[in-house]
Amino acid sequence: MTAGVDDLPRTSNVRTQQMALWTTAVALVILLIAYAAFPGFWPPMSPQLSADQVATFYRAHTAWIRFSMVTFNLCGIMLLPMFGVIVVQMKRMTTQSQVFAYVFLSATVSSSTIFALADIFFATAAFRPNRDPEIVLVLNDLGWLVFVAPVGMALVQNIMLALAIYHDNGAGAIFPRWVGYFSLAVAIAMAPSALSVAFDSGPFAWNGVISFWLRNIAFGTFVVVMLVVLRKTVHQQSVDEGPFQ
Amino acid sequence: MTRPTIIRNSAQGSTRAITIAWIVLCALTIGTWSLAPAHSGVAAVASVSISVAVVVLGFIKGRLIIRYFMEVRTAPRWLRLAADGWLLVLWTAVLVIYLV
Amino acid sequence: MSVSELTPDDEKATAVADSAAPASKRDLNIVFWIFPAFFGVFGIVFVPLLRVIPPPRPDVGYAGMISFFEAHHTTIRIGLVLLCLAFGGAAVANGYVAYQMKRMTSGPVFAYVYMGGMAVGVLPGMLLVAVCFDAASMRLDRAPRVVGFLYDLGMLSFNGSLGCFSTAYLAFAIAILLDRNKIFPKWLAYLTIWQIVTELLATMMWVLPAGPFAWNGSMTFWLGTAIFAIWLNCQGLMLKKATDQQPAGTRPPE
Amino acid sequence: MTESRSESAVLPDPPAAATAKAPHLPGDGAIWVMVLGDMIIFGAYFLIYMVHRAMTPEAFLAAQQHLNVTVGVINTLVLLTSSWFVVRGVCAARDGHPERAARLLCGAGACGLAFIAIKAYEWSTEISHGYTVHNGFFSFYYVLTGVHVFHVTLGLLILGLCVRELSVPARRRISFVEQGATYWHMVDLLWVVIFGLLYVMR
Repeated sequence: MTAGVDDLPRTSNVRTQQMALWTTAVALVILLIAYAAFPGFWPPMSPQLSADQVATFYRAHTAWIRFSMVTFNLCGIMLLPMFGVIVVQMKRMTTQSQVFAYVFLSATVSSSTIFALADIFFATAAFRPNRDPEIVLVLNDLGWLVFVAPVGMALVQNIMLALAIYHDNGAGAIFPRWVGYFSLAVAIAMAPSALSVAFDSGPFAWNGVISFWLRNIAFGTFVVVMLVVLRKTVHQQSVDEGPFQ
Repeated sequence: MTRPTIIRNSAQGSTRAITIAWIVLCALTIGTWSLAPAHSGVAAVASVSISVAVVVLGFIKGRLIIRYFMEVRTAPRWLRLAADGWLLVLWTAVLVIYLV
Repeated sequence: MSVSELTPDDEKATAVADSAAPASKRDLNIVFWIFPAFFGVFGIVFVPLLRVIPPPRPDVGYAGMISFFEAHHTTIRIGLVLLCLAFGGAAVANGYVAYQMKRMTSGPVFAYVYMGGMAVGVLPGMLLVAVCFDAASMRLDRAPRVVGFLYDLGMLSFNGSLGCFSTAYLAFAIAILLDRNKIFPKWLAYLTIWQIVTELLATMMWVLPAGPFAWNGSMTFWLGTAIFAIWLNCQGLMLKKATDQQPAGTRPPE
Repeated sequence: MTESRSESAVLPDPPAAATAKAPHLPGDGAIWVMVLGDMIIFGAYFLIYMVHRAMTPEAFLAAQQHLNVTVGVINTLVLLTSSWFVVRGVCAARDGHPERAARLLCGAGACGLAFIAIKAYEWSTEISHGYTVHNGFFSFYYVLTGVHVFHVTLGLLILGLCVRELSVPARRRISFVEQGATYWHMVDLLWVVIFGLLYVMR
C-alpha cells in the first residue's frame, strides 16, 4: 500500500491519510443508503405541504425517517476525514503561504456543525409524530432550510481549494490543475440553492431541480471525484517521501 | 539611563505625599458613611445637597487616586489632560442627569 | 512529521523551495480582503435585511412579533439568501486570523482554539437567527405561539453564543500577550479583554426580558455593539498590518 | 478617540513636556489604552445607570436602602489600602528593594482577596433577602459589582505576575510592575465611583 515502505514513522502520515479516505468512502456508501431510505427525499417534500399533510407524512413513515436520520447522524460527519486529507495536502503545496489551507479548515469546521444540525430537526419531528401538526411543520421547515440552503461554507471550501491549486504552479504541483476548475464548477452548481429560502415552488424551492438535485448531486460527485484524486495524491506523497529520502 | 535616579528622588519625596493621600481618601470614605441612605430605621429621602456632596467627593477622591496612586501627576501632558477630562466629563454628566 | 522536512520550523528559513515561482503575497492579500468584504455584507444582511440589528423588542406579545414578520418578511428572506451565500466569509476571516496567530512565538495552541471557537460560533451566533426568522417569514399564518418560539429562539441564539466567542477572545488575547514576533500589538489584546467583559454583561440577555439588560438593552446591546465595532475595526486594521509585514514566501512554522 | 490612543500606544516615548522634571509615563502606552478605554466603558455604564435612576428615582432610592453601607465602606477602605500597598511596592521596586516590593504586592493581593470575600458575603445576604436582578436597581448593582469583581480577579492574576517578575533576578522590569500597578489603581478608582453612585447617592 505504501510503495514498499514499512513501518517508518514518517509513513504513518501517509497511512492515516489512506485510512481517512477509506473511512469517508465507507461513510459515503452508508450515507447514500440512508439517503435512499429517507422517504422525504422521494420526491423531496414540497414547501407547500400543509401542517396536517406534513404531520401525516411523519406519522406514516416514522420508522424509515428514524432509520435514515440515525444513520445520517452517525455517518454524516464521517465525510470529514476526506476534508482533513485535503487540508494536509493543501499544506504540502510549496509555492504559497498555506493560508488557503487554514481558511479551508476553518470553513470545514463550520460547515460540519451546520450539516449536523439539519438532521436534529428531522429527527425531533419524527421522535413524537403525534405532536401538534404546527410543531411538526416548523421542525420540518427548519430541517429543510438548514439542510439545503447554507452553502456558503461549501462555496468557501471549493473556492479556496481552487485558488490554492491555481497558485500551486511549481514543478511539484500537488493536484492536477483540472481539479481546481472542477472544484469551482461544483461551487457554481451548489450556489443557487441559497435561493431556496426565498422560493416556495419551482426549480429554486428546496425541493426543486436546482436547489435539491443539482446541489446534492454536485456535492456527491465532488466527494467521489476527490476520493479518487486524493488516493492518487497520497500515493504520490508516499512515493516522494518514502524511498527517495 | 538617567531616568531611574530622577524617579528615585521623586519617589522618596512622594512616599509621604502618597500616604497622606491614602489617609485623606480613607477619611473621606468614612465621612460619606453617614450620608448613605441605607441606615436602618430611617426612611431615606432624596437629597440634592447630599447627592451634590457625593459628586464633589467622588471627583476629589478620583483625582487623588489618579494623581497620587496612578502617578499621573508626573505623567506626560496628554495623559494628565485625558484623566482629568474623564473625571470632569463623568461627574458633570452624573450631576446633570441627576438634576435634570 | 514528514511535512516538516519540507518546511523547516524557522519562518525565516522557510523561503519557498527552489522549484517555485517568484514569491508573491497575492494569496495573503486575496484572503485578507475577504475580511472587510465579508463584514460589509454582514452589515447589510443583519441591519436593513434581517432586522436583527437593531434588535426587535423582546417585550412585545405575540401580536407584536407577528406584525414584525408581516412587516419585514420579504427583506428577511432576501437577507437569508445573501447570508447563505456569503457567510463562508466568516470562516475566511476567522481562519485568516488563526493563520496569523500561528506565526506567533506563542505556539499553535491558541491559534487552533481561536479557529475552533469562532468556527463553531458561526452556527448559533449568525446562521440560526436568520433561519428562524426565515421559517417565521415563509408561513405568516403559523400559530402565534410557534411564531413567538421562532422569534425567541432566533434572538436568544444570536445573543447567547457567548461561550464560543469568549473562548476565542481569551485565546486571542493570551496569544498576543505571549507573542514575541509582534504579529499583533499588545493593546489589541487589551481591547479583546473588553470584548470578554462585554460577553459577561451579555449573559443578562437570557435572564431579563425588558430594560437596560434585555437583548435590546442600552447596557447589553448598544454598548456591547459599540465596543464590538471598535474592536472589529482595530482587528481588521491590525490584520492588514500583519499581512503587509509578513515576508513574501514565508509560512507559519509547523 | 481610540485611534488617537492607539497612535500614542505605538509611540513608546511621547515627547517630553517642557517641564523641569522629565514627565514619566507609568507602565507603557498599551496599558493606558486599556485603562483609559476601560474607564470610558465604565463611564458609559455609570451614565446609563444614572439615566435609569432618573427615570424612577423613588424605586431606586428604596432599593438602595437595602444595601449594607457598612460593608461598602469597609470594602472601599480595603481596596484603598491595597492601592497604597501597590504604590509603595512600586516605590520599593524603583529604590532597588525587589523583595520588599514583592511583599507589599502580596499585601495588596491579600486585600484584593478580602475584597472578593466581603463582596461574596454581601451578595449572598442580598440574594438571601430576595433581592435579585429582577429589580431595576439591583440588576445594575449585580452587573456593575460583578464586572468590577471580574476586574479585581484579573488584577489579582496581574499582581501575581508582577510578584513573579520581581522574584526572578534576571527580569525585574520596573515598567512591567508599573503596568500592573496602573491597572490595579484603575480597579480601585472604578470602585470608588461605584461606591458613590450605588451606596451613597440619594
